[in-house]
Amino acid sequence: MADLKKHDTPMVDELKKGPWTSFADDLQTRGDSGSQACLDLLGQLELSYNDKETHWKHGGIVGVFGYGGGVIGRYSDVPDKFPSIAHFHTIRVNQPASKFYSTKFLRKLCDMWDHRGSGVFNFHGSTGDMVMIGTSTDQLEPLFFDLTHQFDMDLGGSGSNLRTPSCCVGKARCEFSCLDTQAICYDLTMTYQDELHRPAFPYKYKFKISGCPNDCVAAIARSCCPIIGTWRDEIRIDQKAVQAYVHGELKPNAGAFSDRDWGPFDIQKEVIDLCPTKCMYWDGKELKIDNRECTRCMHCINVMPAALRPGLDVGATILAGAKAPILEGAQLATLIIPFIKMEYPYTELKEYTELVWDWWMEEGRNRERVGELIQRKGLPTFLRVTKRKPIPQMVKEPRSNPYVFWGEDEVPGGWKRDLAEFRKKHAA
Amino acid sequence: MADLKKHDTPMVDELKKGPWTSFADDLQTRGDSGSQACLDLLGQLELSYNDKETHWKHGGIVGVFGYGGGVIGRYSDVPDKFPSIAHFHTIRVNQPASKFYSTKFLRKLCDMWDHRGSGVFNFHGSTGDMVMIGTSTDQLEPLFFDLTHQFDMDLGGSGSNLRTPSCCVGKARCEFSCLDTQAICYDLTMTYQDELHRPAFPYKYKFKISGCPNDCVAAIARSCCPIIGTWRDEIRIDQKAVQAYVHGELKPNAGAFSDRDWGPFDIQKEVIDLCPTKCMYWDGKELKIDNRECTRCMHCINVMPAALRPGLDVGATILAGAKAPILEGAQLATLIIPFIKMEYPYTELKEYTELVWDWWMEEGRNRERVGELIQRKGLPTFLRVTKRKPIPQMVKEPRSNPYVFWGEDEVPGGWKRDLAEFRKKHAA
Amino acid sequence: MLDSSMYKDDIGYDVSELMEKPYDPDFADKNYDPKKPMQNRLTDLGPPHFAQFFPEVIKKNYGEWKTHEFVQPGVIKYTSESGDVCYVVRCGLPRILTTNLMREICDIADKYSGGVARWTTRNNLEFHVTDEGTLKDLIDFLKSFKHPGGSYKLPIGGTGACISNIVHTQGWIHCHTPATDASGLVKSTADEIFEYFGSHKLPAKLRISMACCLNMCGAVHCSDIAMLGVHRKPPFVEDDRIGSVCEIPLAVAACPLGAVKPATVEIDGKKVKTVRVNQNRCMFCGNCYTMCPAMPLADAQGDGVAILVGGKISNRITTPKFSKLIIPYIPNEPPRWPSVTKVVKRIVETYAKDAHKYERLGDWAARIGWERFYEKCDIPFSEKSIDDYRLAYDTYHTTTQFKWSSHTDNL
Amino acid sequence: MLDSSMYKDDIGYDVSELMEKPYDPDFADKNYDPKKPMQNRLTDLGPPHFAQFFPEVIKKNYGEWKTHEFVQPGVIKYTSESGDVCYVVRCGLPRILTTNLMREICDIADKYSGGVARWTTRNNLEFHVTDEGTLKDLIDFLKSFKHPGGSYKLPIGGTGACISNIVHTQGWIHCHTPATDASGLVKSTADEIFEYFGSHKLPAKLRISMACCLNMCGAVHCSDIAMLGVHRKPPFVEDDRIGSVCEIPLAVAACPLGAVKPATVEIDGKKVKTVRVNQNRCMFCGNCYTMCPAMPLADAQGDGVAILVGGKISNRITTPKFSKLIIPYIPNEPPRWPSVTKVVKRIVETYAKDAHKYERLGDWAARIGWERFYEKCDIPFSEKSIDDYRLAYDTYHTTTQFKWSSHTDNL
Ligand code: SRM
Ligand code: SRM
Ligand code: SRM
Ligand code: SRM
Ligand code: SF4
Ligand code: SF4
Ligand code: SF4
Ligand code: SF4
Ligand code: SF4
Ligand code: SF4
Ligand code: SF4
Ligand code: SF4
Repeated sequence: MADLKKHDTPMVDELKKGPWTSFADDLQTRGDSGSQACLDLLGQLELSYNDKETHWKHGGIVGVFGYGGGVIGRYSDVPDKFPSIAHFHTIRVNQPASKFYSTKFLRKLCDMWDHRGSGVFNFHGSTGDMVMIGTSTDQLEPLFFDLTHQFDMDLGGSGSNLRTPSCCVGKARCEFSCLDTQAICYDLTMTYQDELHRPAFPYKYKFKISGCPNDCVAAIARSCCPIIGTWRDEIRIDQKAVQAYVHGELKPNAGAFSDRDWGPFDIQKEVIDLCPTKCMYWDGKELKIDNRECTRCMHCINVMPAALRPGLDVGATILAGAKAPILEGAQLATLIIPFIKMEYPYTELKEYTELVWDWWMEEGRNRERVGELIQRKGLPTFLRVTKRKPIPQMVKEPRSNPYVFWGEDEVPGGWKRDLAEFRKKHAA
Repeated sequence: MADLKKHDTPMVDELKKGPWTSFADDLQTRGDSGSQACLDLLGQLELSYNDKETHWKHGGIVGVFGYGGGVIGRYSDVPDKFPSIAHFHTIRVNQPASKFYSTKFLRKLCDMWDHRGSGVFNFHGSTGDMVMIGTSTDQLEPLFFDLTHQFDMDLGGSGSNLRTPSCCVGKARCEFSCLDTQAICYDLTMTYQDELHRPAFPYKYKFKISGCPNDCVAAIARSCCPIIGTWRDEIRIDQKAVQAYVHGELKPNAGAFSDRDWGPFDIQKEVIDLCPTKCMYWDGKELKIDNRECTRCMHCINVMPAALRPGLDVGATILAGAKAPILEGAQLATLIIPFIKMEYPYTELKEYTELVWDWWMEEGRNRERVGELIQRKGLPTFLRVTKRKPIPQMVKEPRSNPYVFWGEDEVPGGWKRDLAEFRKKHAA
Repeated sequence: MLDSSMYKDDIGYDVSELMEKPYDPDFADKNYDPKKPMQNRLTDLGPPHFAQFFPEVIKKNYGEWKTHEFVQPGVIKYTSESGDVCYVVRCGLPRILTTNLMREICDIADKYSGGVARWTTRNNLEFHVTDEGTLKDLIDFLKSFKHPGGSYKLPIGGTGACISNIVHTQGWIHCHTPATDASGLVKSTADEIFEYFGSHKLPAKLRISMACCLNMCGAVHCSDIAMLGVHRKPPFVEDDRIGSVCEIPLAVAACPLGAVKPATVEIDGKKVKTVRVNQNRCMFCGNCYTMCPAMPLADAQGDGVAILVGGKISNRITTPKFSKLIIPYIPNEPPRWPSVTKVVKRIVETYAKDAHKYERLGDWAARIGWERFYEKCDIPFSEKSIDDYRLAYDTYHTTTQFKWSSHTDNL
Repeated sequence: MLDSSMYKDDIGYDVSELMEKPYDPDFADKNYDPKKPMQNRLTDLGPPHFAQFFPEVIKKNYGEWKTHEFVQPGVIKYTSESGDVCYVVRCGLPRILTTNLMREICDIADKYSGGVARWTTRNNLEFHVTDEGTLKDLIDFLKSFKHPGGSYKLPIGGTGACISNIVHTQGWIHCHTPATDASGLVKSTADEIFEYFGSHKLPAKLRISMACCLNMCGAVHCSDIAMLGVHRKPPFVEDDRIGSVCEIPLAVAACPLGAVKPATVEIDGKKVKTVRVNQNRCMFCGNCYTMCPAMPLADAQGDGVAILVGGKISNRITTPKFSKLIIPYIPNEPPRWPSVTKVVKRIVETYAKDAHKYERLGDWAARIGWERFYEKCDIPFSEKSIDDYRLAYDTYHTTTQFKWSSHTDNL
């Protein structure tokens, strides 16, 4: 403790001010209480604030035996100034689905991480892992040994493999959930441990599971296979509760607008008129929904959660291919399976998934995401390889260009033609 | 007459039935009254109905001296069977703007066409020309001589040149027109006779002029330079006439819905609620428009033409680059100049046009339309070469990808960098 | 309001004197000498000035029109600030017409409309009259003005919430690249939906267009309903001819998908330059044939008609839209194309029944959802309607919002 | 309702016994032998089963929740069919946190929420309590729970019509490709809009995200407001190093625009394989650097922050949307990035004032029109906001419908 080396960090110190919880203050406190790594991290950050450039080297390849992912190598490019963070690798630890933790678990994790690393977490990484930032190469194997033996935990994904699946809180707490999101997340993670740990894909692949179209885990924007809850039957209506909203006894949207005077709740204006399909009717007494026209956008349910609930014949909509911009530009996921029952062991989903993987491993280029491959080969091809019947739900609108590919087998007579016969009829 | 050769045309004869005006019956009548070409044309059409293939050869290059367009070569591929249409070239004659004709003119034209060709018109071609189909190569020069000397007429465009401009009926008859559409059409046609007759462009170029955003000449879909009337000030409102609509004294949309019972006119539902910007207000007595929010879509004016009229500070919106699908897919035109005053001699428009042409002739590939070049080079480049300031009106929405090009001059320090200095700060 | 004085020196500013002279069939033969083509040559005259053909009432009220009203389908009454009135009678006309019919039109115009006839941008014919008596007489006359086969020569209609004239292209009557006929298919379709031409009973204007190949000479790409001739067989290559009739590099460059490659073959022991088509990459656009006559695509079994719907041009309420391909192929069935006309009629009728007032076909389909459009119109959905060209991704459905329909009922 | 019996044999199904044992720092050193890595090795265990960490009330009412209500900003009350009630207190948390703060969190959870803590998908922390007394005590405690510098350690909020936690990435604190810092920029922004975190006064949820380079590790591409680190200088090439640290073909293939080409140079008389960058084609995506450490892009003068707005994820009312780039570049101004935070705040406030209830930022901008958005938010329009990448055409304005705005006022 006596030999802690503090750095002068006037700029970083500015970030201790202001009301929002300060990571700088937290790092400082931890540093002051004995972590040289935290102090060096603040020092290097200050240097970056001066130079306006990162001081981390391009990540080297490190890992644990037998795994192809879960660890990201990281080295300081000013190790002499900040020796305790000269190595500063990331460990991605697969979080329990929906991220509930017992304090027993967390405390034990802190003990381990103070012992084997910097004591700095990134809780959680964008993919969903418990991320621990800052350890050295020699600690990796012992750390993995600790994780598995002392925690029954495992690494998450990195590299060209399945990435750590994640999900919304679902039925654990949310009345909207049409899926056992955690159960699906857990099952997929367990089923595909090999794919998660041993890179065999052209690039990363991500599952995310949301219990309803509110999509609280942002699956539609960030996963190769968004699994999003929906229902096939009718929105359940409690007409009495509807009246309670109309008469101001219940607060619209559960009180989500409480700090501003938006005037009294107006069911016509706030629900009926905003329904994107205009399939709701209100005669002052009874709320009616033409469920066949409903696109299950959740708006009415969100506004009146005590009165409206998703139907009971629940399942998932499966989409494909969301991703960040690199290379071809960002993609939102495309609707592939409008409805699928999601019951253990999720056989239909897995069969579909494996068809996708087989094709992608066959056709995908190095570092080509599934979404990009679908764009390159065309959605019709993707549907063929995954054995899905093309239906209009898959498109915003039919194509506007007339550039249709026909197969030789689809056209009577095929593509062999008799030039002489043609010219007999048509002089050149 | 005696030696007219009639063909057996049972299929074509089917097309004489039914209520819609029959081109087949017309051709037949003309044939019967002495035109072998009409009879042969019917005969060859019958053959096509049998073969389900065209019997016209790929057009050869024919024309009149000194012109590079206006005539399309056409030959039958069964000339032995139908000798009178063995040559059957098309003449495109530049129509008078908005297509009013005196019968004197038309009769004289018929006389000439019966003398020098088949007597068959295509009135009008899709671009707007008076099209005469069916004459032989030896008739081309005399026909052109006749046209110029006996009619003061000229050929229209074909090939890689300016095509015959065309326009809507505009102020001649339409109260909505914000432009002298015919005057603009005439002036552009006269100014650019050389460009119209002597191919110097990479491909075709089309002007079309509509007096208002109803766009009755389909400029926005079919022309490289749509010129569409609009206004900058306020929609003129006659409140009394509004009342007359509300009280059923005037028929909505001038009676365009007269054959169906749509119920009494409901200004709220039919106008206010359908206004795309929701910038109209109706309190039962007075109609108000927030003109700054109006996008001049014409809906309210169309519905109540006796009450509402475009403003008085009129001009044109100029767009660019509409075209049919070949090659890159169809394009609607892109908004380039939101507003331009259109007064003789239309200098600003012509300056803009010539900048476009210069760039296109410089950069365009063979058979690349202006619209395609804009796509290939990017709209920002097009704006630079045409000296237009980029404004948000040009886009539906700002780009969503982050792939921005910066010029070296835009970035402090440029692109020269000192590797040694960099590595001094950052160990590799 | 219209000042044309600056064009006074244009040769076409006033052609009235010329028009008084009858056509002289011998004039050119006498005055044109092929050996001296520049002698007496007039060029770059441009068209005659439009204003001289205007009816009097239009000359007088140019730019002064105040409002209009549909007196009945096909008849528009324009009122000027000056109080003047002008009635327009609009008639259907096939674009292909002969000097016979043209002369009859002139007779009518001379008798009823002051010797002036006008064509609209959709190839309808318009007569302008200024008094109600003449109007009535003209209408009565037109109602009985028929072809020998019984069709109306000049059916009245094409205004308001109707189906106006079907714009179309050349087809087998004149072009070299068509995949179907234009005039015959259009006549057949127009017969089928005839009741909508002369009435105001649709929810909005409905524009039908027709083009006989992917060049789409017209606004087929932005029509409420479009019929489009399509090829489905790759071009074949006439090795023995291509060298003499085409520039091989141009043929190669013509293919947007790079499916055409230069090649060399042996004919009668001689090496000949030609091209080869990668048939699996071909999308039958026909652009190679446009550039090269020795690469024909037309084929009785391959060719036919695709149906597109939902396009529009006007900026009214919604913005202009492309037509969408909903049926990739229907075989050619001359002379009456019953499969095409049947489905067109079904779409029109479904739309007529279901859409809101002022709602164009494409806006209706977007509102109810395309799954519902297919269901209601009873059209099978085809994989071919899913885009896989350049901007394809923008048409994919990237939401969980969709409707249950016949397509999902048996999942 | 939740049946997990099929996972009983999974090793992580019940880790309670293990958790009773304290962490043994010597365990691995004693049991792991680097020479025999497979000895005693456990692999592919996966994560522990989630259900074991659930609070009791959640175990009991899993799938039985009936409705919820925001008791106050940051506090949600869930009611079950069984009548059970569960209060959730949500707190802001920086993603970067140390074992210090984590242990404090454990203390709080032990004291108030039955020893369970939960993280949300936006990195907020949640405590679950079942009685109102504890709820009140917990809230009171959190309000005074502060860092030495005065910031709230766990500010309450993030529910309802608010700005929730700003999701972000690593930045200069840990990544090798960032063009800006993450934690510092996010802290600065969160301070600036702090009042919106703990209140329900916006027209709808407003999600702010941050990513430090174009890799966009997060949902920056679909956020109401996004801050994005951008480079603006092409990579330079370390000829003397590239051969040993990169696979040259991979570096070449990495460039989406083909701007990287193989090359050979002479160094000390030896021919060395390397690459050259066509700087005019480079769009600074950094993908070459991802593949090749010898091509760094980072540069103090070149790098900075772009602002994107109008994206969303949920399918509520409108469909998910991409964020749009409205400001292409703001220089890096550590430690407080005042230019960035100022404009973010201005956008938030303009939106707050102008949008309809339930209307997300992107829907608001689309409704009023982007010309009006720029005008109202007082943001200059940049040519750089006009797309010129792959699907650019689909963003061009192909209509005459537009609004007059400050941009057209002086035409
Ligand atoms: C740690 C994390 C950011 C964070 O602060 O949370 C992260 C960090 C990195 N990401 Fe990421 N990504 C992280 C989630 C994401 C996400 C979000 C998600 O998964 O929901 C995305 C966007 C979604 C997607 O997959 O498209 C994402 C898109 C990328 C990309 C672009 C991929 C693409 O196809 O466009 C790259 C580039 C690459 O793979 O080479 C990338 C690459 C990287 C690398 C490995 C840097 C590199 O160039 O190789 C970063 C390592 C930083 C480090 O020091 O550890 N990271 N990355 C996230 C993983 C933590 C976790 O496991 O929970
Ligand atoms: C006659 C006409 C169709 C008609 O029945 O009315 C016509 C006929 C031909 N068009 Fe067209 N086009 C005609 C208006 C159009 C239009 C409509 C317009 O101008 O408003 C278009 C779509 C708008 C556009 O310009 O994009 C049009 C788009 C094409 C194209 C595709 C161009 C493209 O960039 O995608 C071609 C192909 C080509 O140029 O090689 C084409 C080519 C042709 C050729 C020359 C055939 C060829 O492959 O070379 C046709 C000659 C037929 C013949 O026998 O005369 N025609 N063509 C129209 C001209 C008459 C006139 O002058 O009034
Ligand atoms: C005569 C003509 C102009 C010309 O120069 O020839 C014309 C004339 C009128 N148009 Fe048009 N339009 C004419 C082609 C068009 C076209 C172009 C086309 O169809 O190829 C369009 C764009 C169609 C599209 O969007 O696909 C067109 C879209 C309109 C609209 C917008 C309709 C809509 O609901 O979107 C109006 C407004 C209305 O109908 O209330 C309009 C309104 C009018 C008015 C009422 C304007 C006026 O006050 O004179 C005229 C009578 C309309 C009627 O007959 O219902 N005109 N109008 C054209 C007649 C074509 C025909 O014979 O059928
Ligand atoms: C706890 C959490 C799920 C989890 O597994 O962790 C969650 C929980 C709830 N969400 Fe969510 N959402 C959560 C992330 C999201 C996300 C993802 C994100 O922000 O990255 C979204 C998509 C955001 C987007 O569209 O950009 C999301 C979009 C919604 C919506 C749709 C809001 C909208 O207007 O579009 C609702 C409905 C509502 O708010 O009425 C919703 C509703 C809810 C409800 C009311 C559901 C329920 O009955 O339990 C929960 C409380 C909402 C609240 O706090 O206002 N949740 N919710 C996440 C909390 C994140 C946080 O800490 O701030
Ligand atoms: S996605 Fe739906 S089910 Fe999941 S937490 Fe959000 S609102 Fe609840
Ligand atoms: S869920 Fe959405 S679409 Fe369905 S009824 Fe409710 S608001 Fe309408
Ligand atoms: S475009 Fe406008 S001005 Fe021209 S005819 Fe049509 S409605 Fe009248
Ligand atoms: S022209 Fe269109 S946008 Fe303008 S007020 Fe009328 S309906 Fe509204
Ligand atoms: S559409 Fe095609 S086939 Fe028809 S006229 Fe035009 S070029 Fe000829
Ligand atoms: S038809 Fe079109 S796609 Fe096919 S070879 Fe010819 S140019 Fe290429
Ligand atoms: S966004 Fe870029 S810089 Fe930031 S963590 Fe991801 S890869 Fe690293
Ligand atoms: S930064 Fe991107 S565009 Fe530039 S050279 Fe590297 S890979 Fe190519």
